[in-house]
Amino acid sequence: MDLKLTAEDEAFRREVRDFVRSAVPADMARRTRRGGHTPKADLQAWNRILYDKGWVAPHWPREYGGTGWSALRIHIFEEECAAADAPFLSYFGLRLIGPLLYTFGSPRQKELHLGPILRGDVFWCQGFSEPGSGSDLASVRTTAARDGDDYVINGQKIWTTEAHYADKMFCLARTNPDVPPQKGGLSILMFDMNQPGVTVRPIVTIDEGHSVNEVFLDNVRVPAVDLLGEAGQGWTYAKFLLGNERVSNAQVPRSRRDLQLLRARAEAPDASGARLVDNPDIRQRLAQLEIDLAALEWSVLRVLASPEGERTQASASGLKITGSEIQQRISELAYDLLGPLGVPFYGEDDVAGDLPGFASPDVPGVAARQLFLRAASIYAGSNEIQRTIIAKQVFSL
Amino acid sequence: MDLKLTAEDEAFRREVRDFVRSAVPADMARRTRRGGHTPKADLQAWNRILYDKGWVAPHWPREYGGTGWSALRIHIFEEECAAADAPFLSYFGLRLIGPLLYTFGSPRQKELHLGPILRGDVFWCQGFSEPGSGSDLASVRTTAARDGDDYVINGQKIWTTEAHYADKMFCLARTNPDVPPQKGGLSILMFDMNQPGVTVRPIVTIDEGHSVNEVFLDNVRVPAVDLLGEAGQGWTYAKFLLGNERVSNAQVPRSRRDLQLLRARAEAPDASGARLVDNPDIRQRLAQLEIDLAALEWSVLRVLASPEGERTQASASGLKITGSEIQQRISELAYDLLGPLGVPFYGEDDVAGDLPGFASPDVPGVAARQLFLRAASIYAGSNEIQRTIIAKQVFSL
Amino acid sequence: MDFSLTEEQALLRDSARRFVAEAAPVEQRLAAARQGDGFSRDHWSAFAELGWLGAALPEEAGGFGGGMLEAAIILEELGRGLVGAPLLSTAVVCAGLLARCEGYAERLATLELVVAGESLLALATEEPGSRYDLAHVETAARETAEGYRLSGRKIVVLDGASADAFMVSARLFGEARDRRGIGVFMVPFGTPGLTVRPYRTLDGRGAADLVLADVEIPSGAMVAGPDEGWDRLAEAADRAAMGAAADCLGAMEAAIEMTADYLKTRRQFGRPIGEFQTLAHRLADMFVAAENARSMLYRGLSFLDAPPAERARAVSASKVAITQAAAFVGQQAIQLHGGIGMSEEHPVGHFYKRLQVAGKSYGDLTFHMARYVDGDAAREQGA
Amino acid sequence: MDFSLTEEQALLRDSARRFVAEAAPVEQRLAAARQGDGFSRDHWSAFAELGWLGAALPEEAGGFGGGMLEAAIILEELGRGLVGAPLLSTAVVCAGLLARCEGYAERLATLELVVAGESLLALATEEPGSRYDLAHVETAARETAEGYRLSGRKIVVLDGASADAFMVSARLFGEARDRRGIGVFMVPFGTPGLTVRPYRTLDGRGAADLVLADVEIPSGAMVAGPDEGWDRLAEAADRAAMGAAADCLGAMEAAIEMTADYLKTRRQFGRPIGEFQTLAHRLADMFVAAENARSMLYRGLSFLDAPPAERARAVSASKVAITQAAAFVGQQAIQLHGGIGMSEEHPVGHFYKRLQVAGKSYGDLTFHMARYVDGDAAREQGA
Repeated sequence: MDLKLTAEDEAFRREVRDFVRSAVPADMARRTRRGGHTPKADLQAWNRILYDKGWVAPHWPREYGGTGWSALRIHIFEEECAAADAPFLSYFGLRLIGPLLYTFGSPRQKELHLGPILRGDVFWCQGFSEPGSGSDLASVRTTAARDGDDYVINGQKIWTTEAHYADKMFCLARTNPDVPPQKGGLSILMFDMNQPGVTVRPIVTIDEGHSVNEVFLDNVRVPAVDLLGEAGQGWTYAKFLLGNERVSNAQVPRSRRDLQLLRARAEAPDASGARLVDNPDIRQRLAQLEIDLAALEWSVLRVLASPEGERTQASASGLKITGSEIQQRISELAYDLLGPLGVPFYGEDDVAGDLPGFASPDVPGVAARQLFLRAASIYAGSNEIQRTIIAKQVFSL
Repeated sequence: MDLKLTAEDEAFRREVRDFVRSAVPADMARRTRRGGHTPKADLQAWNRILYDKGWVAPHWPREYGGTGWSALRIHIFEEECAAADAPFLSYFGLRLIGPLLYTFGSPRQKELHLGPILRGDVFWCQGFSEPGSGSDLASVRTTAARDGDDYVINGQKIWTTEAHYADKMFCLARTNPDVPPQKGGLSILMFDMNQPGVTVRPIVTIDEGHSVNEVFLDNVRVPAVDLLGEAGQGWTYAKFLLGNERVSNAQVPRSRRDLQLLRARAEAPDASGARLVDNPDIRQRLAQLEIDLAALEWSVLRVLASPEGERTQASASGLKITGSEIQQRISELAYDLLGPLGVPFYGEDDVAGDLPGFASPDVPGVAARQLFLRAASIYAGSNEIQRTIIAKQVFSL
Repeated sequence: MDFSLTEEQALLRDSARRFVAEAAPVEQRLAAARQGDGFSRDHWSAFAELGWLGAALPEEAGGFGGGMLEAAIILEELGRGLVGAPLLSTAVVCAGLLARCEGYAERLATLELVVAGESLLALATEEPGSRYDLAHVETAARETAEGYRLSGRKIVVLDGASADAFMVSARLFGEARDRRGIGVFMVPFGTPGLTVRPYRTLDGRGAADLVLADVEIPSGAMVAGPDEGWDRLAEAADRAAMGAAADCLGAMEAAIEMTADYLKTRRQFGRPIGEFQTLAHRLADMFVAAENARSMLYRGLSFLDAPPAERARAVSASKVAITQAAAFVGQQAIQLHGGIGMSEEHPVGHFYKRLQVAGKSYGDLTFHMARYVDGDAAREQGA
Repeated sequence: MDFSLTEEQALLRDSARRFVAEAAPVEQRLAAARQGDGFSRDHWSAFAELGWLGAALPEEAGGFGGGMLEAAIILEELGRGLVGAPLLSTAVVCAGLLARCEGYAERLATLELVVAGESLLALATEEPGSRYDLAHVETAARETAEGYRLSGRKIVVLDGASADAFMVSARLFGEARDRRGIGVFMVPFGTPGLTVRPYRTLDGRGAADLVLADVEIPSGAMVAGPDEGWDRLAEAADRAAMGAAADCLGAMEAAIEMTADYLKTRRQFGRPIGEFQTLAHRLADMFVAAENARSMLYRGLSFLDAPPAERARAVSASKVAITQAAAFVGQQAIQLHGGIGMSEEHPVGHFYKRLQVAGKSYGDLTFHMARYVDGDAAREQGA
């Protein structure tokens, strides 16, 4: 056991910090700090900056464009990016389909897709959830019927993040309706969003923002070569993704940055010199959050430090539960700190001109973010589902 | 709606207060304040004092010895008794079998049993729980087989409070093994503890106190006339009791007194003038408990003010959940306030002489009480069972 | 003590519930809320006809002899149906304040207009940085030959987007947090120097900020003078807090019912999700939280006529308990709905936003917890 | 960073786990705990033979070159098996303190006895009213011709019931809460003027109060002088806190395993109660709490050599997190056992009591939360 950062790790942190701080444009940082859904232009620009530096996908194997950093260094890198208010890169290419492709994809599929993902030229969305399926992937009803060299997809997807500006979708569909989903009935197909039969309808969420969509698939024709990996392996691939997703769903770097900003806000004196942090309740809630986040961070480090093969779904589930709850608690405290300024609705464009309540520019986004984060305990398998996974995996209950 | 106490109610409160404060002997009050399990002698003595005053069973109908007070006045009375550190009267005669007898008992049974209960001459215990039955009364296995004019009881009871000094037991047993418990297979039988075949084995609980027991029933012979009310009605009677029990399990008067004492302790300066209540965390926890207890108190008043017929099992279950949690939280805060003095074990007899840690005489009992109160969310139907009842009754889930 | 409604109260509740249910389905009301005033003028006329706008006023002030209990009964139903009308601001808070200011010459005339539904009033006490402290008044009122000149800023004036007049707290003398020296002034919309900047609230109602730049008002516009201003405002704010609490109760219960229905109809893993014990128990906890919140609503209401320190402590206890229950119930209502609960098109999120805004109206959790604890400290010192 | 055990550490853990499992079933250990010292002298000899008593000491101090990681590995196993031996007090806290006091002439000789299992030491710092504040020392040390004269009272000396000598903090100069002026003195059991009042702890171990009435000790008995006393004690207490945390982790995990087994075997309503989703999810929450607590154990250990202010903040964060997790896990372990969990004969309650006592050893939740928050305040002010 060695529980310390090495001097080399510390030097690495400084190197990353120096680069990232100078590389994030100031206006981009300001937008990120405000919260809300990141504009596509920012995602692309920051993706490109990291790509040019060679740091866009540190967690990928080196042969596919990764950096070869240890899990710890990747964590340090992500923490420094968050601390510099860099945007959080689009998830679906770099985190989901990318790893799926280099792990299970055909040589042609890797050749075709990995480069554009790394460069940020092609954005992806994930077609998993369906109306009525929710946390239960076994109930997917979208079908992909073989027709000559093609599959023809019919169905409906929901909660599809970034579908409104994604170039491609990877889509879970039943390629064999006679076989249960868990037993070979599901596959993943990849196709262009910009083609006949694909219709995207925005879903406005309770924060009045637009990041998720319904996607209607009406006789969407997909060449069979665009079926990811092997036919009938959809269930396995989906589980692979969900495991990945839950670790990064712990969202430690982002929560750490949010909490830093929150503390700064609480410590800033107002016109009369009063500071929110002088309220003992607020002070205590901040302290408790810092402590709980430190625990989560070390839990993430422990999972990341363990050999991939030994990482259990249960520990990923634990990180997802704790991580989502902490994100929610931070955002709730931020909202509480607003006091009466939590009453006005601040639209995405409200930063120009005087804000309602004569608020400071960091107020918009706070109310919306705590509303949007109600989803954190629902998506990627609700926290209730995660508990079921833990009970089953760890205790055979 | 009228949400105020009337002037008459206020006058009543003063009358009760004046009597109770002068009637509780100082040493008895001191023992009650210390927590722990009340000695039988105190239970008897206080029972007798209230009996002589005519106030021993205010909740009974006037014809059976009750006072005719409104539910609100009964609540005021109980609050004043608790505030004066009067012992909490033995539960099983006055609260359980008494009401069961005057509601369902035969004239002979009422004649025989109600008087001795009121006078405190006869103490009762409740033979419901069995090893393996827990919160599930349908799984009672004790049998009462008819044999001529008698029933012969065989089985084992557990968690039987006060069995070691009770004179009589009312016992749930299967009188018809061919019929499911819910459908007429259960009855309640009453018998002397002091007879052949009844063996009481103490169970020491985690507080190292003795208040509950195992009771072994080995061919215990009970005349059929001592079967309570009608044969086969055991299930109905048990439900009747459990409903009663849950309302009084809210334990508001006692929690109010405990919280008062706790606040007094937190506000008392130590040798160097420091007060625990100056710690903002402690101050806040006290405040939150007071607020939550106020809510519980008014919830109890609302249930008590509603006509008996309209009281739902669900509202009783809600009171039980909230009441037990508040009792536990008060006792936990009390234990937390001990600081390092929570480490020593203080036996029941430790008040004489110097206490470990040079503690003040109010320290013994604190650690034991928080341990014993872990049972509050288990007994009388665990809080999980109560939630099931609410989900079923209120929402048909 | 009696928790059952009188016959009149039961009628009032039934008519309110019926009206709200019939007025429009929740979805339609939500769409309406996004436009214009954030509420329906037709509803308002109906409220006047139904007598709701005078329901909480004594007869001598032109009302129908009810009080905060009657107001709470109506407000609860409005919360249940997510109705955005400014009844609390106009007919309870401002009218109630006016009714107690007997020195104000226009008192009965103003109240008559309110009861008739012809005038909307809004209370303007919040300032940048005041955080619900009614004594934190930097808006200045200077005596002039003809009356007063007001200068300052007010923020988050609830229902201020549609108000015909504002009841504004302004300081005649003293320092920023002195309780003495604060007057309450009636400032009609359109008074020169008054800028009203309307906006909508998180839950789709209309609020406003005010800028008062040398606003000249006649001497008769002083509703309460500097010796009683704070007392009247404090009373009004405590009534308002209990009104907001009643609104919460209705919204909470509606969210619980809606969630229960969802648990019965929505199926996953081959069965209604209500059969999953964790979800059923969560719903039970929501029920218990709402029941205890209702108890605190009644308790708070029962203290509204108590001496000020007792009243403040009890109202704060209620607001704390109800805001905490509302957060739990609202969050879990969304959680149990899963994804669909996150959609702006589904009503459940709107209940949550309603609860959040009510929680931040007339003192938030932090304010009321601190006021409760300070009340404690005062009590200890025998104050 | 590397969280996997080295080969030596893995061997140590395995041998500790095996020893504890074989030493006696939990029930028997509990019975033993109620008598005499609260632990087995045979175990203690075995510990010495196994090298555990020097496991956390550097080689130059007569140990086997390990540190707090090695200590934590053993302590975790003792917690898992509810073993009551005074290893933390003697071999970790006192020995570790001694190892750092190079000015103390008897240092190596004393450590040799400790490592051999021939001397039990206990740290006596707590006083009536000090509430874990190591600077709150009213016990006085006056210089005499031959050495020092100590007078005062110490309370809740953990494992003090069986100690051969006490390491006592006493004030040479300064006011009750000054950090400077505190010395640490070695006072053997039996020294005239020293009264040891033994008693047992809530979890069945032996503690003691001390009365020091003009206890005369030679000048060589000063282990640490007034300029370094507080620093040495603070280091020792932080190591001790992390040791108690390791004990907690073992006890928590054992309680969770025991509960899981119970949920699988106990049947109610016709099925194993583990099939009730509420209970299964509760167990999952206990698992998550313990996992996060383990992370905080490692995090706290990693800061033990950091500068004092950082170390204190990190140790307090760990102690807070672990104590909170322990309360939740312990309470729910009893709850999920139902009635049987309330019986003194069942081990689960003993795990809870073990967790409670560990939670109150070397700073409780209130103390550590306040220290963490104060560290905050210091940080803000750039201190």
